[in-house]
Amino acid sequence: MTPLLEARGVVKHFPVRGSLFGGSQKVVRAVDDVSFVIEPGATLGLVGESGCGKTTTAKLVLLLERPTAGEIRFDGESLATLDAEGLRRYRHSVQAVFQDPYASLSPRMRVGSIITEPLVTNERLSAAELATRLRKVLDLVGLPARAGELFPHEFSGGQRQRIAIARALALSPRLIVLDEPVSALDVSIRAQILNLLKDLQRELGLAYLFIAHDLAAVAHMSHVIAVMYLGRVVETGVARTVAVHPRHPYTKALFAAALPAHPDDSRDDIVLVGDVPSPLDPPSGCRFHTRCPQVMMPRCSTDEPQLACVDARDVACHLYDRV
Amino acid sequence: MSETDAPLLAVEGLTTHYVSARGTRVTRAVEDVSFTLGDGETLGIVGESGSGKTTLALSLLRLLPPAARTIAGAIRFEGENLLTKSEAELRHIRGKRMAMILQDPMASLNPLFTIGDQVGEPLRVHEGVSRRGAWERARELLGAVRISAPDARVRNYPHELSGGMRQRIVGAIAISCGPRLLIADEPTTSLDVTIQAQYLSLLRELQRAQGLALIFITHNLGIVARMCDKVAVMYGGRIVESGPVRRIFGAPAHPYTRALIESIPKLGDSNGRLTAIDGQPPDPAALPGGCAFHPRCPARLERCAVDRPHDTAVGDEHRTACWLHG
Amino acid sequence: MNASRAAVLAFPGRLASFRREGWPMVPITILAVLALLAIFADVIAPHDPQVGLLGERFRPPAWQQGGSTAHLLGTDHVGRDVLSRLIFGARVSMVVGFTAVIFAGVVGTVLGILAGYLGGWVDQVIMRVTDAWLALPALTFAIFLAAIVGPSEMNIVIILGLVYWTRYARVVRGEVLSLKERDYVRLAIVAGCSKRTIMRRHILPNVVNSAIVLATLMLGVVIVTEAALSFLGVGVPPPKPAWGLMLADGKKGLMAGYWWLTVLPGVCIMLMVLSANLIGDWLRVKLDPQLRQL
Amino acid sequence: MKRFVIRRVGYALLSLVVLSATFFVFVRLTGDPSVLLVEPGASKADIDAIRADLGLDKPLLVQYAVFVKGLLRADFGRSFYYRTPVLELYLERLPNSLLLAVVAMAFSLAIGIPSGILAAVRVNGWWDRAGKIFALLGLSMPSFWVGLLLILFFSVYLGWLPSSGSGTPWHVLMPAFALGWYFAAAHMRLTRSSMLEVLGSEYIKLARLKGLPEALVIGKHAFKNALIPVLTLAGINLVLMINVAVVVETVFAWPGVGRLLFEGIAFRDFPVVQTTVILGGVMIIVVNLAVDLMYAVIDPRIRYER
Repeated sequence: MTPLLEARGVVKHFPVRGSLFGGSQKVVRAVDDVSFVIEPGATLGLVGESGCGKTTTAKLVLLLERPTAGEIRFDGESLATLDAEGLRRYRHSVQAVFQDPYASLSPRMRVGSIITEPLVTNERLSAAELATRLRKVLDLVGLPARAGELFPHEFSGGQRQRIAIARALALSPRLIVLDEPVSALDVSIRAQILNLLKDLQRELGLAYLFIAHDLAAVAHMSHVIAVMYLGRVVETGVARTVAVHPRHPYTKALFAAALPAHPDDSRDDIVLVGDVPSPLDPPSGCRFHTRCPQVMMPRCSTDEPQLACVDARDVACHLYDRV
Repeated sequence: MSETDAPLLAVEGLTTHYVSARGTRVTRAVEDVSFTLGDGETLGIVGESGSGKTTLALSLLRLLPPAARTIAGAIRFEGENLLTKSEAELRHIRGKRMAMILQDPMASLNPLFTIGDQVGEPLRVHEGVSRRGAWERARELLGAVRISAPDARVRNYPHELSGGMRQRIVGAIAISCGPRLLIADEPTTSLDVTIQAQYLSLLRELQRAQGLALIFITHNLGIVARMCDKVAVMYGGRIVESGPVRRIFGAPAHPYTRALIESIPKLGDSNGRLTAIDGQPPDPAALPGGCAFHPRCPARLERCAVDRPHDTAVGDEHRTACWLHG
Repeated sequence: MNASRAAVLAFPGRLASFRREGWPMVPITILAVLALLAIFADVIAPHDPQVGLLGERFRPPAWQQGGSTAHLLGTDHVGRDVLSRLIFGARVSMVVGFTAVIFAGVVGTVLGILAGYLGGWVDQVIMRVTDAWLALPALTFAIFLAAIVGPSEMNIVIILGLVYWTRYARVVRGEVLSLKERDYVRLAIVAGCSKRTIMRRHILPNVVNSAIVLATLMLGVVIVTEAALSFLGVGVPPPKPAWGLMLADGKKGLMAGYWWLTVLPGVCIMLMVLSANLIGDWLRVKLDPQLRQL
Repeated sequence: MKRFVIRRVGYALLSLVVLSATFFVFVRLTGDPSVLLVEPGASKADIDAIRADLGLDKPLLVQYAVFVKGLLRADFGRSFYYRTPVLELYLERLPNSLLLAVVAMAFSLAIGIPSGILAAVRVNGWWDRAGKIFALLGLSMPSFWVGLLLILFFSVYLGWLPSSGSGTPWHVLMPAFALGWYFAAAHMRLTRSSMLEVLGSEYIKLARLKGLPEALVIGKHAFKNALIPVLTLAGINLVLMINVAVVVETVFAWPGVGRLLFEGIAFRDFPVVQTTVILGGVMIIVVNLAVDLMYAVIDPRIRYER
């Protein structure tokens, strides 16, 4: 079976422009040689701290940015070579929900026209058909039909996130990119939205690219997890495997840092030192070696480790090199 | 009153309201809040946005915005009621005996003054330490919060330091005069996971070293689980449940607390459904009658919509305001 | 239907709608009266504003000694009725002010949106011109243009438009740059909207408020500039009754103490500009809380 | 820091180029620029001579090159009226303008900064409301009208101050006040808003949490931060004052560059008009640049962020 979406060796560098009178060109290596696969109806979870490249990855998948190198394929077709018709089809199949429910709804449009905008842009539908489709997606996300006549500011954060999800569903897409969809919401609302997303996936056969910094939420939502650090995937595998027995020192630290759900949950207290280095100037060799609590080998600071299979998941760390 | 018997901080029936500019709308941000805190203890105050937890913190320090007013209650700190103090007397308490760390530690440093100046400032104001002496102490304090090369750092401006260092410096300012109580208001919400872990362990270290009592204000139950001895859960401006952390997590009495604990995804048990709380957090300016949680409560009784439940003891130091236990 | 669906039935009230704040009635009334005077000047004005009787020169207002009810607010140095000239002057200020503000506003807003949204060389070209023009003091730039094209009401409008569009362009572009990064614009791209659609549907409606607020504030600036140009003799050509021109004429009687020729046109300018500013301030708070600090 | 300087200088140079091109284009747009550039009432031969001199038959770019070359050599032509090089005339008047601007600035800061701080500290109180009215009046009363009212009151009715001319310190008072009036309102507004912004910042909250006396919070922590934008604006406004004083100088017959500009208009002396406006623009671009660079020195943040 061809995967729904496949990224191969994707690289995205942003030149730091010194504008007109620039000076030297520097490059932010936002995403550096990243590969992953999303199967139909499944969820890939991307975890990492700010600056690790997870949001850039989302933008690349959404074609908001073009990769510097590498290739993304959808249904076996490369995105780089899509013609106008192919691009239309792609936009039809891939939608997104972003973090801030206050920023993702145009404040001067009614909820109805916000939700149907993708339909109006992509399909020729009569007003009656539009109304039917609107009612259908509002129902799917648990909002009453009259919500369509209101403006976004009349809704609370959780309700707005439902509106954003309804909009993403309007075109009946096959993949939805979820970029931190619950981190801006109140704690008591998060579970509602996560449950809603799971239900929708089961009923509509949607695939998700789920991006978050909250490990527990990612592990809960995903079939496969990829952990990113400074533009690279350091560990990836089946969610349960990675979440219960992390192998890469960074993943371990991330899990140790994740807050316990109960005061008796004992965890190794691995506290990383220092800040995340700037992606403008990532460390040589393994990018994590400057903060790694287990750094031991000289080659950590010289050779970049490659992903290799360890314990049923892929890890990029010299600790697991088989000599 | 002997100092050894009285708790370090005893808040009784604290009530703070916001009144709109024309006096037409009253927001009951904090309503009849009581709790005590002993020396060296850590109390977590948990609540969602609009639950009144930040207003509570500002009420404790009496640094409310102009529209807010504390209209009832008592705040006994080291045996003295802060609500009867003059502004000048309060100044001698703030920063000296009671310190606070703000939501955004990164923005808390004045960009135009050196680190040494800002760290030493409370000492100069409260203890009359000389400029040189304050500088010297600032250097020691930077060492205490594990900043390398403090001799060079005191001369730096805030923007020359990394985010992690700036947070530590804010910590150093807070402990500069050796306070007995430190209030931290969501000090880690803007931070990355690993940086948050660093900061939490720093705070715990400082607490142990200085014997500080700590009030941790947060929306994150995980922080409470990691950091606190006691917890108070706020909803709609009131404390709905309070008690020792282990008891609350082990046997929550209030349906809101229970739902909150169950709604968090747990590492390792994926694929189950989460227990969601229906509805939205209430608008603090228009709280539902009776128990504020009743429209969302899965276990509500008829009287919940009419009568407000009383604060009831359900165990050793464990109290809740819910008709299920009344 | 399961629990996660049926969750949201209670809507909180209009969260973002704030109390209906009192409309600023005083400035609105003043502007409305001035507008009515401008529209019906021919009917209302008691005398021809451009023709004077030399025998009636420097008549003081009616309530002063030597004044007469024929000339309620007195006459000027060539015996023209001051009240009539003030009334017709309102027409000049209104017409020049509004057209120039709208002209500048439309040009500036459009260019600002294009510069901000399209970026690249379009942005560079527009913004370099904007910056350089903003460097020139508006008044001297206007004088320079007026010296080239010569005075006329039409030219004044064009000149003021040319001078002031840059203010809109700067503000609008800044706003577009931040709007562009908003998630709803990104989502519009993901939905497949074209650049034109995005600029029209997602950008324009969100900058219109700022543009309107800026326009009310610019109205005052434009009216003062017009008065200054007329005062210097490069604005509205005499004998048309512009307030600035009346002040320039009034200066001739100043040392003799003919105060009404100086005070009255100035009061008219002040009232109009003050009203525009008050309405602008009110709108700013009402429409666009982010601009409050402007 | 170095890159920042290079970039700022680059932008300033670019602005100068755009500015000169703007002048050039507008003059050509009128059709036959020789009409503007030749003295009123000149003979046909004179016009032809100017045409040949400017090369009006040559391509526009060549004409522009001639124009820029003139500017670069500081050759702004001769005044038709005074028959002397315009630059000399300009430099002769500049000290007077500067004097007027400095006194006006002193007025505006002395009024604007204290009232702005007071308004911010007592926000929404009586002082704030009074300040708001004052600021609106400042923006709504054209400076030349204020000047005329001052003359009416202090010269005509009271007879205390001379109504026009220059020479004694008394002469400068009224024009400076009339000019400073508008700017006082602007300075007050900015002081108030930047003070309010600073007072709402986290570091002011922390200063209060430290238990500092209010005087120290305002005087040390808030004042310095709030004053930077005000002083920046004042620096730019000083130069602006030289250039917008034209109406005030006309009212008071003050012999500054504004008066020169007015004479240029009145006598249809185009070289004078063009020169004063161009030099005004150049001055402002240079001061903007200087302020930006100084900003980088005063405020340690900027040096690193760029």
